[in-house]
Amino acid sequence: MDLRSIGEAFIAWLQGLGIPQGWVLLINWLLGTLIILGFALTLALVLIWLERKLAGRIQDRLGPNRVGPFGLLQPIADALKLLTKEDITPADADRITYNLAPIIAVFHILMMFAVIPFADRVVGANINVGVLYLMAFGALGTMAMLMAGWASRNKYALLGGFRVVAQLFSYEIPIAMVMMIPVLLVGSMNLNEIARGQGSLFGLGWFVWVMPAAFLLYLVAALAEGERAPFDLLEAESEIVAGYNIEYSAMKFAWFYLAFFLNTWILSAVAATLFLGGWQGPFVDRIPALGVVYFFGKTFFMFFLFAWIRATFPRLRIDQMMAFCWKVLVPMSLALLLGAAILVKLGQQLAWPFAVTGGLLFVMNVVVLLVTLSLLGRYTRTLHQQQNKRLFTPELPRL
Amino acid sequence: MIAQQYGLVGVFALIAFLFPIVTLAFTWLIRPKRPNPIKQSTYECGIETVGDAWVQFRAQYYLFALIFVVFDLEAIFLFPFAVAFNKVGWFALFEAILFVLMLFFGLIYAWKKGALEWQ
Amino acid sequence: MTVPLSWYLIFATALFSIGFFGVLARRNAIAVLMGVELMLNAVNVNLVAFWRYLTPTDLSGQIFVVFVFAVAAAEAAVGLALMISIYRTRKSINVDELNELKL
Amino acid sequence: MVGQVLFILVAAITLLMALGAVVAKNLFHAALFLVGVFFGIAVLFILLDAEFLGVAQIVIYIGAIATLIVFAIMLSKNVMGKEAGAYNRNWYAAMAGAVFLFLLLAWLLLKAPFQMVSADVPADAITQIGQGLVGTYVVPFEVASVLLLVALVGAIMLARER
Repeated sequence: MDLRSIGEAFIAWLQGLGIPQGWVLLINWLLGTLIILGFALTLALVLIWLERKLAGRIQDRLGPNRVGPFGLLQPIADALKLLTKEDITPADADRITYNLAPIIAVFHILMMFAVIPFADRVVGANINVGVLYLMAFGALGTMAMLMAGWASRNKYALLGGFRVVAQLFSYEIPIAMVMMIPVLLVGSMNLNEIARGQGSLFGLGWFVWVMPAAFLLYLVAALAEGERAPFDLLEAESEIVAGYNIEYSAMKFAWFYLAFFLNTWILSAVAATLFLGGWQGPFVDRIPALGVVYFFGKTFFMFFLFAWIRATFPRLRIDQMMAFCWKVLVPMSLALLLGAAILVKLGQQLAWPFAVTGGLLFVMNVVVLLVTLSLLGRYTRTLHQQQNKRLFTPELPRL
Repeated sequence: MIAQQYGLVGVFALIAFLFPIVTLAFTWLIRPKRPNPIKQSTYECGIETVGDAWVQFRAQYYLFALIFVVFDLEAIFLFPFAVAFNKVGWFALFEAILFVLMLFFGLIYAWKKGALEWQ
Repeated sequence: MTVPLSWYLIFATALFSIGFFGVLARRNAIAVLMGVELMLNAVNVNLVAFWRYLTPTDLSGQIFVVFVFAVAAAEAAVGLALMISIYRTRKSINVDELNELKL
Repeated sequence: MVGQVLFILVAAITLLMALGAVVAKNLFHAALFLVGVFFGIAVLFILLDAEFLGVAQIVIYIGAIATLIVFAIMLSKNVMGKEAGAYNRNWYAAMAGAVFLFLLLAWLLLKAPFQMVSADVPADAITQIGQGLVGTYVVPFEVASVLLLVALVGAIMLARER
């Protein structure tokens, strides 16, 4: 059983019917689009239920439990409610921009599903610039938030929009640098190739083993990119009411809400693909259908991690958050990138076996992580001693 | 033809863009519409809005955007280098390190000048 | 390659002219800068089109566009910072009111 | 045939967006039109088989430059007023100049003979771009980093609140 061969058999069948090549391609693309989009939208409903249930369980509550078994039908009930609710547009709003913003918000996140490899070559568009493609549509999302914040013509919405864009901006840099590391190790930006490149050691040669610090850094930055706690300043109720989507109601709000959950899932899927081997796993070369199981297992594991963190941690202040990104994460990601590049090049020149290079990469990661943590610890300690109220503003080390 | 690989992306973009529009149009048909001035007023916790909402922002936001733009460009330069990494020699690696260090000096300058402080 | 090269060139020319009009006709300095960005994009379209139709096996055309990206971003960053700085002292960024350097 | 229809559609929409960007009275709307132009040009790059540039265009122009412009619009408050998008007194001369420039350049470009080469783009195009950046074009590559550093330092000097 191989999903890819089903698709190829379908194309061959269409060609056998005597349909011209162009139409076969078009039908193929259309079907692929509908399958992935249908999957994404169903997934959103499942994710909303899952996150609420998990948060409830972690915080010793029941979570949704009224509609259907285990509250499984709750998202559907919510969707129906949102569909039929009155939609309030502020009188001062800039109409066209106001209505365009939720559309762009959901558009940019759906577009990312087109390049995620669900199993070997089971991917909407197997393009060579997958990693950059994800960054590109992420950038479009910031535009949607700016539009929403500006068009609502509400001070809180505008402030929230600007804050969240400043946050997404800042955390995009360490994420880009860290995403470059798997690209560098594999020599391709194609997400499927990156997953394939982690097939050593019986399908377990994932990059998380050689670059654990990079993976942790991705995890932290992804929390901020996904606007999730402890980095969910855009919805800091006590400071700016609710963020850029404050003036949105009914279906338009639903689109922002849905985009938020799908964004978390995409970040999980990217983490799974870049660092946890994607569809790679034992026996996947013999039974390709196992790839889907591995991929979803890893992705939902990551999603569970994100939900866990969200349900557990308190929120940071915005100055702490920006300082943490630019003064800790960016230098750390640059150090990891350059260290990986130098070690891999050394390994190539001196023809080291893979195990030696991998071991040295691991040691380098641990060293970078420990240095960062010890510097951080020293500054928080000195700041505590100074009785400073600001817990976290690291300075440059005295050289 | 590389462009053909993007056929699905194109079809996908079209449908992913039309789908939310269609749903919004659909809800526009079925939902109740009873607007009144209070409902449509700007939401500020019940307090009357003072002045225009399009207020002036501090330059701090711009400084962050600025540093971001520079590092974003660095990423665009480094991604092709990362792809070609296995095919280039020591000299190229040295060049890339110089490139990164140059911008790292920029970051340190911004740090020293206090551009990274959120006030 | 069903699209003739000349179509791309005409498109880029039209885009360049629109940007040119924006640069000359707008009063606001930020709007002028938007016109400049349009012109730079038109140049990029031309570079890529020439690369694709004249030297598709030599990637120099694409590399050149990457450098244009860098120049465009640097220009936008410094230009907009300049405007913010001017706005702070003059409370206006209309180009026909900025005549500090006039004799 | 399909390529031609696609090109005409994308080009027409992009040019309309570009017109919107230079005529919109509200500067924020002009910036949004500009985003549309950038997106259209990214599509054209992909139609021209330059996939790396297509996505890089979105990352740089929409993600960075357009957002920078929006931030700058917000930072200068009365720019958002009604007058902001207005033209100066010489706009009709600018219009004539632009039309003249278009006709002149179009005439020149249509007359110029170009040596067409029909070959496929190499499969490892992105690798070649990377090799070119640190190989043949290593001096511009380093100069670009210096340019970005200088832009960063200069812009921080200018924009900082004192």
